[in-house]
Amino acid sequence: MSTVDKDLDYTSSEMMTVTAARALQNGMTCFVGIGLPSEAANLARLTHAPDVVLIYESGTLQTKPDVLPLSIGDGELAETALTTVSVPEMFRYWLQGGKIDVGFLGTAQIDRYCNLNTTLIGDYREPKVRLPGGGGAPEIATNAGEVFITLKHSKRAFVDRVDFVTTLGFGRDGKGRDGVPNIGKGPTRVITDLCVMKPDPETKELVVVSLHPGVSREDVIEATGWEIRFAETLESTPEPSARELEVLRELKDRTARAHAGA
Amino acid sequence: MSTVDKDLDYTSSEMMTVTAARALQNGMTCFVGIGLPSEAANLARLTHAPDVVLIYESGTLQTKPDVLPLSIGDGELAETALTTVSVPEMFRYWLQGGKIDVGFLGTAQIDRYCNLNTTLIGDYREPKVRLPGGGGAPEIATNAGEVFITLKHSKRAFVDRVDFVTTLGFGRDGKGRDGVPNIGKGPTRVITDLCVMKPDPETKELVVVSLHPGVSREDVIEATGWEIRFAETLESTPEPSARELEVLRELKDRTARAHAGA
Amino acid sequence: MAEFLSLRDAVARYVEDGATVAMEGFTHLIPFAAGHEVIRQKKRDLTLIRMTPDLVYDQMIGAGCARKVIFSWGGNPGVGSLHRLRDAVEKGWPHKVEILEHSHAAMACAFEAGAAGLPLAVLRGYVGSELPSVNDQIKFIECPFTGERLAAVPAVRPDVSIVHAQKADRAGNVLVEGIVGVQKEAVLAAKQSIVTVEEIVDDLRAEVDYHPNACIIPGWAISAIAVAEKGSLPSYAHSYYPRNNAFYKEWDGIARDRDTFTRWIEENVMKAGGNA
Amino acid sequence: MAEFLSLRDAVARYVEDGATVAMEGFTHLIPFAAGHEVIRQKKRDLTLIRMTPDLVYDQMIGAGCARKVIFSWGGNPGVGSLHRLRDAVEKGWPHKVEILEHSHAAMACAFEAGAAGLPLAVLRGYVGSELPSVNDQIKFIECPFTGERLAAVPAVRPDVSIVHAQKADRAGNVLVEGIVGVQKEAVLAAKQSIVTVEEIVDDLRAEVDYHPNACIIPGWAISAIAVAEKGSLPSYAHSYYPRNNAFYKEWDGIARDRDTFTRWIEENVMKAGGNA
Repeated sequence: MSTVDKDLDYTSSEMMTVTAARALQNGMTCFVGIGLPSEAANLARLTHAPDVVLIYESGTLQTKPDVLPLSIGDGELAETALTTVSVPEMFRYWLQGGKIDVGFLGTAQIDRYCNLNTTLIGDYREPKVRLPGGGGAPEIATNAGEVFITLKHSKRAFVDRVDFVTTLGFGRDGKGRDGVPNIGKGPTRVITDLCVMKPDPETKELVVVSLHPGVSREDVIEATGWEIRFAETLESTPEPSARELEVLRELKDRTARAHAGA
Repeated sequence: MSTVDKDLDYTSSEMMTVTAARALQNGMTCFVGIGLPSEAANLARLTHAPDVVLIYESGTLQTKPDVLPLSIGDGELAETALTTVSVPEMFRYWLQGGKIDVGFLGTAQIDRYCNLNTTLIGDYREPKVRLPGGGGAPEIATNAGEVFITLKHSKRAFVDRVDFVTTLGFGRDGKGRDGVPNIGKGPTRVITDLCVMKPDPETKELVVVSLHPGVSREDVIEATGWEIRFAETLESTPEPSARELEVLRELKDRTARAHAGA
Repeated sequence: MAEFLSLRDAVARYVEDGATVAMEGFTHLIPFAAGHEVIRQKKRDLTLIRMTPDLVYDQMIGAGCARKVIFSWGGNPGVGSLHRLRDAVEKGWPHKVEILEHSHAAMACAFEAGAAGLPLAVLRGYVGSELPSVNDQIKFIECPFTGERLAAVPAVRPDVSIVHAQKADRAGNVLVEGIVGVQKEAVLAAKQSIVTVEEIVDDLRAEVDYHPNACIIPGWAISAIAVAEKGSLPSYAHSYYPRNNAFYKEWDGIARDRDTFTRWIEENVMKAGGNA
Repeated sequence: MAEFLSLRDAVARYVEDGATVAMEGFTHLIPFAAGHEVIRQKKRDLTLIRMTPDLVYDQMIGAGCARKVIFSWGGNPGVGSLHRLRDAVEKGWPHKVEILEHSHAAMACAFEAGAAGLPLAVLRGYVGSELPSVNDQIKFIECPFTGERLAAVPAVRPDVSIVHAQKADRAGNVLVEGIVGVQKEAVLAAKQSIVTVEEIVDDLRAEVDYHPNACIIPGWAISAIAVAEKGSLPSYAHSYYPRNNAFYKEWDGIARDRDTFTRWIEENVMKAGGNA
């Protein structure tokens, strides 16, 4: 999937997952998207944040899967949940009801204002590529306290203008949340396999705040579809610890074994 | 409570309950008010309508209490229910969702157009007597397929003009349901200890259609606060059967014994 | 995250004078112990929300805690009137209490909407009823798809909700079982919440009667948990103890008279410990 | 009152050409057996509603049953695209299929509103999303109490809903357990409903795992019940069998190509008995 960094004993994928995991604090309630967010959220739970509360849109509240789910409603999620509620209750009482600290999302496309596109590439009526659609994201992004986004860095994903705003970041002009009542803070960080970005407090444009070890500014510029900005004091993302890598690899091994069987 | 009819082996109260019970058909879903309606509905279940589905606003679905509940949410109701749902679900999915064939209500006051008052006697801001209020009745009366009403006949209850329309019968002018979309048929019969009344198909004014054995037109006129009308062919309500009386008395005895203990 | 407090500390911390308070439990699991603690701590000017005020609010109103009551059925179930509620509304004793009156359907929807984070609830309700003429919180909207006229009421969003439940576990997760009423909605709709429980167990998921879809409120959605054994007597707790029907009848005599009532509160609430 | 029918008879009676059909099950208890029966009976021009179309709708769309699909997430979970859905929408094979696209929150609320007998659902949703620009069923209303702008979508009210569940008893009462999705709402929102089940037991209340607040749909709220053992494979049934993850991956290869797909349907659905 990803290449091993030359001098380091971990892949850029692992770097991304570990960094995304670290964003979650113990005790937070997290509405988890499937795929990369789910991997990061469970790594957090298995390392520094044992009491992070993981919630999946299938209605599974406070779930502790032993292996990563393939779908948002795997049996594993229900069997390890504190309790499982209906999907309407999940979206109404738990998400819209304001019980979610952070929504953790992936995406196919993202722009400089963190708007997300998971609907299609091309024109809506004549799509070049049809993607799955909104799912839970449009309301997770507005009803959760804040939003973390994690995805691989590439020019296809980081585009100057998303083909469709499925899910609000800060709008086409960065002002999409201004004056909207009862709305969350929106995206507060984007974690990729190259860096960590945060929206500028004023303009809401994404700014690289931290580069992963071994990654250069040019690597990021190269993989971004707009003229990406860098923070004045650019940090270096801390490396994964041995324990984080061990736990992550065990988790992925367990997952592979479990899903190979079925 | 009620006097025994001179030549007959049952009271006028028993006559009322048995007649009210007979109005329920087997298999109907009935949203049951506490008190007289509950007594009648359970008698129906224990005699001719074993599969009548009794639903109480406390969320108890398809309940089969062995003794009559004192409150709308007695433990007995939950313990004998098929399942118990939340009160919002009860009112939203089951009542408003159109799953109820008949709402069975009592009332403090009723007028010729079957409007019910359970709010107060006198003026709203300066009540002479404050009653409990609407409870479930306002929406039972409009969202159930039809409504049965049972109460004792007296001039205090059957008034020319209710002091307050808590619950719609057919409105102050009999036209309160005309042109209202998605509304039930409203009251289709009123069962008292003297007679059975039905709304006139045109004007919706209550008409006596059946007199209980031993009851005269004058008895009804005397106990009604407006000039009550009688159907052209006035029927005589069939007497309770020995079995109905036996089951009803056993039910009330069981109930008295159960509630005396606690 | 739920904090385990004594009932006294929980009420002292979360029930402020002037607050909007919902104490729920639909004939079942009525939080009497908490109500008594509110009386003992002489909380004042509360806006009390409850579908069925029952004896618990009759006691609080008579004891002078309430400024306003929002309800949909105000009687002594199976018995008759709530004399203290009536005396306050009709005669202004111990002081005038304002009422705001709904139907059950509207209040249930308003709790549901509160839990769902909405500002309003929409329902097919109040058709032909005169309640909208005496409650200016009932409005009507038009469905943008069908043109149908629908009732709208504001969501219930209490400052604090108080409910009673069967069990909590050490992580603060609470199980409600049997008639669940609007307790979950009341807790989720409120800014703060206190749950009193019959007992604390190690882990709800390890209990023999655990069910994957049981009505469980997670500890992180609750402010405080307080143990109050028999905390809902004279109402009942499914699988713990039955309703004290005799007391509901007795209450009619106690509450009818101001002096008898005052003596009863003095002896049974004020002089009682933290667990009356 | 639920009638016990064979799956063939239930689909023949209740799924009419041109009908609006919701087949629900949120990754769990997906009614595949019923979907295959719909394909075998060559139902046409259906408006198919489902939050997550999944393989079951991919198969039905590829087999030519659908005229329109209403959904909120159309992928092969954990794998990738639904190739038959895409081929129909993008290339019009086997014929053009119209789509109407929502978010999960809106569809969940729309099912909830359908069950609740309302014409619309109101939610804090679609803020800043461009979905309202391509779906004219999304409107906005103003809260009469706060002035807040809220999204509104029409309630889902299908002609027929089909769901799969673990058990029914002889009275037709159905138990749904584990991830319950929007199945109960789908059944209650529909004019007619078919529930397929793994097995029939005597009496749900007498089962060892009976719980007073379990998710049970009473028999009188259901039109027909049909036994379909393993009726939700390749999805799963909590406490019966796990998800066939391998098949979800395989499907990607099968569905990518029209001919491979057609052969698969012919061999695995058309030639199969009533229980494929």
